[in-house]
Amino acid sequence: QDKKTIGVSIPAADHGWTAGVVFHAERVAKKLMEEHPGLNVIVKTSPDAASQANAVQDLETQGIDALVILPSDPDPLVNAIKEVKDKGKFVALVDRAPSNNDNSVRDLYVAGNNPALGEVAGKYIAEKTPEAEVVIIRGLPIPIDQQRQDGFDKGIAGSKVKVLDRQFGNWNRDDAFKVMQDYLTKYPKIDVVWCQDDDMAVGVLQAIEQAKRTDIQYVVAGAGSKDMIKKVMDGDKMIPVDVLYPPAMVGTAMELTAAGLIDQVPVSGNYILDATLITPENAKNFYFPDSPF
Amino acid sequence: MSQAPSAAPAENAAPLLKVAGLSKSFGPVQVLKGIDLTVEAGQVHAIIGENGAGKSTLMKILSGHLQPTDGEIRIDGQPVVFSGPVDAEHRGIVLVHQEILLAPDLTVAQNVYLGREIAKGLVVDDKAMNEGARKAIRELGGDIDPTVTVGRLSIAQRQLVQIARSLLVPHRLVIFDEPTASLTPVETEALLKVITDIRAKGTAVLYISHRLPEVKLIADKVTVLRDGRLVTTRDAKDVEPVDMARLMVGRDVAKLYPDRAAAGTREVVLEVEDMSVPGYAEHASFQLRKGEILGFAGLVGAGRTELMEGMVGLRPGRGTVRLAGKPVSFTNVHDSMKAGIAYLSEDRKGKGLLLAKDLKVNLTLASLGRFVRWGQVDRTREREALDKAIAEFDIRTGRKDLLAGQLSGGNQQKLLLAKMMMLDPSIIIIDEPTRGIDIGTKEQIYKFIAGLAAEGRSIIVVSSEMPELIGLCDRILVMRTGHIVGEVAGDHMNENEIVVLATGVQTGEAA
Amino acid sequence: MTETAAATAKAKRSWKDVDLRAVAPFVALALLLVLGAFANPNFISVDNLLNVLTRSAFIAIIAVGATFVISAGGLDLSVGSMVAFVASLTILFMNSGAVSDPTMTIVAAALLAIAIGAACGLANGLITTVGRIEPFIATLGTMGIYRGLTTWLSQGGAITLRNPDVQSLYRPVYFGEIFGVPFPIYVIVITAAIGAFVLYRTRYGRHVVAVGSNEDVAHYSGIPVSRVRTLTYVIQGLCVAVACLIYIPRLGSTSATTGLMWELQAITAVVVGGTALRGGVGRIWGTVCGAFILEIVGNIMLLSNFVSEYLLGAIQGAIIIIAMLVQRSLVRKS
Amino acid sequence: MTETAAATAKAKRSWKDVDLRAVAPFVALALLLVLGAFANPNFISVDNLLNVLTRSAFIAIIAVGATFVISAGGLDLSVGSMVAFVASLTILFMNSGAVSDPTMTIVAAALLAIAIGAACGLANGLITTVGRIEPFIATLGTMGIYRGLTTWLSQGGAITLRNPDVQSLYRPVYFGEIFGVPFPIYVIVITAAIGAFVLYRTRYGRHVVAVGSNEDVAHYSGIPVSRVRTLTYVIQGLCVAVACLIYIPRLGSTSATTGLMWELQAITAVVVGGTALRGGVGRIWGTVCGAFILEIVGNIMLLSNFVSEYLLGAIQGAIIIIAMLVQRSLVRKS
Ligand SMILES: Nc1ncnc2c1ncn2[C@@H]1O[C@H](COP(=O)(O)OP(=O)(O)OP(=O)(O)O)[C@@H](O)[C@H]1O
Ligand SMILES: Nc1ncnc2c1ncn2[C@@H]1O[C@H](COP(=O)(O)OP(=O)(O)OP(=O)(O)O)[C@@H](O)[C@H]1O
Ligand SMILES: [Mg+2]
Ligand SMILES: [Mg+2]
Repeated sequence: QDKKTIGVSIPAADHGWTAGVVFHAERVAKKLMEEHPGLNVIVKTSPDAASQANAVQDLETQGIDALVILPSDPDPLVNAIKEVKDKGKFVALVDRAPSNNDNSVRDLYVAGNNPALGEVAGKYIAEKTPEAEVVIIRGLPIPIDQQRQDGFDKGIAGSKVKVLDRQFGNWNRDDAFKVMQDYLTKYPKIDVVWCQDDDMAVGVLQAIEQAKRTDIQYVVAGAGSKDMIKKVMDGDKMIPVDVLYPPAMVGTAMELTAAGLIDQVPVSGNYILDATLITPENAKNFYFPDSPF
Repeated sequence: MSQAPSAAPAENAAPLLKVAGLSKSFGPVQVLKGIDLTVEAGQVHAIIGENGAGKSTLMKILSGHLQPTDGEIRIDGQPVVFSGPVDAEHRGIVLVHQEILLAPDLTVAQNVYLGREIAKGLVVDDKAMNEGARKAIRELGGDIDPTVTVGRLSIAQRQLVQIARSLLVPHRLVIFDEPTASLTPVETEALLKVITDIRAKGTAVLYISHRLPEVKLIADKVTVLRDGRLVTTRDAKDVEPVDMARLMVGRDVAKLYPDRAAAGTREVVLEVEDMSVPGYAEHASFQLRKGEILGFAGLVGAGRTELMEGMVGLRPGRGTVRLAGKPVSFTNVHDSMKAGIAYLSEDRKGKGLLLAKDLKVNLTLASLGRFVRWGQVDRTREREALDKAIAEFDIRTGRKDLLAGQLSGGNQQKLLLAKMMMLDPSIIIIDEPTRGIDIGTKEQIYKFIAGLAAEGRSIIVVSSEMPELIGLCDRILVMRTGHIVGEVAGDHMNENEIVVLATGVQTGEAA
Repeated sequence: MTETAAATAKAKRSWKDVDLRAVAPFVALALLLVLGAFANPNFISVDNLLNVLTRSAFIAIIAVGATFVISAGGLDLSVGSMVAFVASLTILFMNSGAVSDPTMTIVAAALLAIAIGAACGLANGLITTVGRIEPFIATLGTMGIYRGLTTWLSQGGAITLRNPDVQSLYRPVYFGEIFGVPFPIYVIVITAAIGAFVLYRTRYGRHVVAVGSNEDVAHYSGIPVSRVRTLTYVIQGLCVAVACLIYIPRLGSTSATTGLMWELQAITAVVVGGTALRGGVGRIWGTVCGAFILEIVGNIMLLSNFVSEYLLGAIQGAIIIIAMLVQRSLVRKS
Repeated sequence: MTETAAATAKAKRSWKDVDLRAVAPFVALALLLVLGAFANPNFISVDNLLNVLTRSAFIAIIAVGATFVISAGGLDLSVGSMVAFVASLTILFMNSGAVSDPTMTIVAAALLAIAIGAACGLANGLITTVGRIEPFIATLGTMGIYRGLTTWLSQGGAITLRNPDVQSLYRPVYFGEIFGVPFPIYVIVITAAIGAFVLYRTRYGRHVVAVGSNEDVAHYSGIPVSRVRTLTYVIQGLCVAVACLIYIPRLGSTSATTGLMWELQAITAVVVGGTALRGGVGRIWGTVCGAFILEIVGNIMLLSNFVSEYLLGAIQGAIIIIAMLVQRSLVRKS
């Protein structure tokens, strides 16, 4: 059995979710190398699209047989990925899809479902509080954020849920705290907050607590961090549910790629993971206390 | 003024300061060679010499700013090694620098007390310091608000602040490095009186100046340096200024000012009417004729510099300027340069030359357009121009790739003159042409100026040295607090008439 | 005497000038308050203003330190990362349970934060003074180092204060009030007051300004230039530590993005407050005012409804430029 | 004559000094190459080195412009945002189909990019010179503005080049090779050569250095200081436009995060290359070398496998400081 190398390129851990990605990528890399002595897995993180393009190039320089990539921003990375693909390497794309997501770009697509993350949250709110007035805290102005927004709008379409405002919280706790404080000043009555990400939820909850406002019924976040899942498990009123967007999906992609590379199992096509709604009933299935996220 | 707490040991045979075999090299270059010098308490000891003779270097060593390469310094007979200027100050030796060393953002009082603030516990006592600074400056004949930031003062006022600062420490030996170079007669006189006072209290004074009559007036002993060597030390009463000049330069400097044919009544090339520079000069009107040298005299702050700067477009001003009868208006210097007017700033280090750039770059900076060929600066022609300027203006420099800041003051002034002459101006305004320049170089610069006038160019000389104006100019205009208050010419060109006009005080003893 | 009159007049002119320059940021602040009141009536509610003042505490306190560094002619780009680093270590210490009593834990943690802040500042200071590296580059380097270490400490995730006793005991440091005024506002005022005292009234403060105004002069005046400069960075580090101590109880956690870009905000606050970046002048109260201005601009934009959320950054940038232009024209007119 | 001798010796010493200062970055580069070869044998492969040089193109080209700005005593923090803004507008233009022929589309887009870059630079220049706002703050403001406008243009998403004809025609501008050398490397060399010619050989270049060296002297020498300074920002804008023109074919798309922090990298490249931030000296080739150094540091760390990825930033920061220390000690020893 000859030596094989899998290169894994993921965004740097700059907030909770990406930290989870890094955690799971490393966990699976170690596991795969233990299981397959002939396999080498190199994990590289990059802070932005341009440096991730560099990292992909550098991985190629090291001589990889397959690339697993979770692009920080998919469209700018298409060309870099194509370079690898054109040299006949196996490419697995994770989570974020470029505008033309077809076989010319990748062999395997493992995705969390960004539009679904928004849609599930929207549907839950529309069902539970059909006439709610909602404020939204968005992430950073990049495409995946836009997809979630669109999904959310689809989820509440047709209901009487009213969106009061949407502003950027940069997937950052401090910024979310500020934005929430100002929402509370601006709107005398808010029913529900959708803040799209568990990190930002931390800031949102603090701002609500400080203002001692009781009109806010609950907060819907997303991703599935251990802290938020714990709150759901414990039946916290403010966090009744969470929408799963598992950072572990990168591990799934790595395992599939390894299977294809070593066991010659044919793997290709799309694997879309569900944006599962985590409720107190199913929460314990998603709780990893030793993950950093 | 305070005296050193440890008074000199009474009737001790050892002199206050004795220097033996002092040498100083910068790298391989020896600047001072075996200097022996004795300074007695209660004496004013003048050090004279050409630009670059090593005077400032010697003083910096004596005040702990530089370490000697060789030789010994004894105070009261004890050999000492200064660890720094502060150490020297603790021993009662203070230096008034030749260059002005003040923090521009701090107030006058803050500068005067910098590094030795008066404090009550943790808190600095600004009131006491303001009072102290005001008093110290007053004793020097100046009147400066101690709460003004130094950045707003004129060079002369800054010099006063700097002297006041130095005299505030307890001192046994005060070193003045060209303190009067930028002072006007009134302040000079006040300073000389202060020096006489501290001498009377038993303080020793080392005094450097290029103004030889002043040296004659105040010094007890005179030491002459030439090329880093001590030429001679004599009693001041035995040497006249002419002798000093000869000893310094190594030749006779009999006639400082060149002979000139009177400009007479040639055509007016420049006419200024009702020129005002807000805050500095009001309603100034004058005329300049072809081939004429016109002097501007006045006290510190009379506004001469600002009037000239306003006229050439360096600062906002109002008024009519006519060149050869045609009205012009300059909103920036570039325009006035194009029209043939060159202005040489009094602040040659701050506004005249790029000290960190080489001679060539400085020489061609104002007239680069002439050196451009095919879009690029023609370096060969630049080099030729430099060779020519060095020859023509007698710029003493060994290598042509020196930095401008490495030239001695006199040679910097010549380079500045050469730089502005590259513009081939018909009207040249020179502000303080010989500030801090030795007598030999002065003679040369006067000759250049007279030569320029003889070529038919018209020249305005702004100067605080009245003998210079009198010796050089055809006419002198006198300014006081922003106004031109009179003109002296012909037989009336003497110091007394100028001082009367400049101060507005009728009695002669004002100056 | 005419000369005296001239001198007096000059002095007067320059005083007026100084005053206007110092007053300009406060005028800008007042204008913004008026603007805000028009944008949204809730803006001038006491609650909102207290919120805004409270959350400007971090930048204001850090910027007080930055005023020292900048007055002395330096610059510190590492403060944002330093916040993340100091806060992370402090939380890790509190989580470690090294001290069992909650009160003592907090006291020990505070001392630790202050020691780490001072040490980080000292490192910055020594690299620029002893290493003679331009502050911009030196602190850009340490910015990378402090943030990298934080990322490593947190393994990319969050570092969260776990002990609930400590948490509830510590919480009032950000959320508590005295006489209806939130505690952080007192911290701003006290920090600025101490800063102003040190900068304006002590010998050291005088030396800081002298070093920033002209290093050579300071040196010749017997001022230990390197030591004075290094100490400004230590003061900056102490201010960062104080900011951390009120930051931690707010969200009880840090991550690799904590304090991102705060250095730029702190520097902007200093400059908007009237301190020149070239050194030699420092205006502590102006700096605090500058920090308020920055925070209020953000607040107004969130409260008003006419700005697209995509354009917030653009308008914030434009407002800073306009504020500076207004200041300049105010000063020039005088 | 003794004075002559003294002068000669001094001049010699200072010449040596200048040489070493100019050589230092290249020495650092050589050391890094050796280090890299030890870290990973693939490092010194031609392919890898060409890759690294090619992708350093953006920072290198932008930093050539920054050398002008910094030599004249200015600073431009807006270049990263400007890249995002110019590239976004250029892609939008190409997508608009205003010109139907693909070749002409690219030519028109290139002209447009250059015009926009120059306009952005002009805006920066005018705000700092006419508005007399410190460059740090002025360009911090425009940084917010350009990035905000980009966010707004992209409505929070990405702006992607859609036309496949244009795309395939344009692609070689980044990925193409001439004589085995990637095209962007030629662009670096040409830009730097033009920059060096303008800075060292022309009257304007002389004026830039004079303005940065001493503004007053420049003013008194009849040099239009504001115009010279404004033009340096325009040159910076042009360099940004050139960088954009090779950036677009690489990633084919922009978003609100394009070019984030590039300003700091460009300034670091300039300083590592031996240009002082206080102005008065500019070293174009040193700057290009500085950009290579930055990129190679990143490359070595990616290729070597012994550094935790959490510590990358920390080590990068440390290397910059060490590189500067080495430079300083080299220069001091001479
Ligand atoms: N730091 C230095 N390095 C090298 N040479 C120096 C240095 N300082 C002074 N020199 C040289 O030493 C010589 C003596 O300089 P110094 O300043 O002592 O002259 P000076 O007699 O005070 O002249 P002036 O009358 O112009 O003030 C000059 O040739 C000068 O160029
Ligand atoms: N930057 C400045 N800001 C404010 N006032 C200034 C400034 N520079 C000079 N002044 C003041 O302007 C007045 C005139 O300046 P200055 O002393 O240069 O005139 P002058 O007649 O040329 O005298 P000098 O003999 O010193 O050349 C003085 O009172 C001076 O203090
Ligand atoms: Mg001298
Ligand atoms: Mg004058």
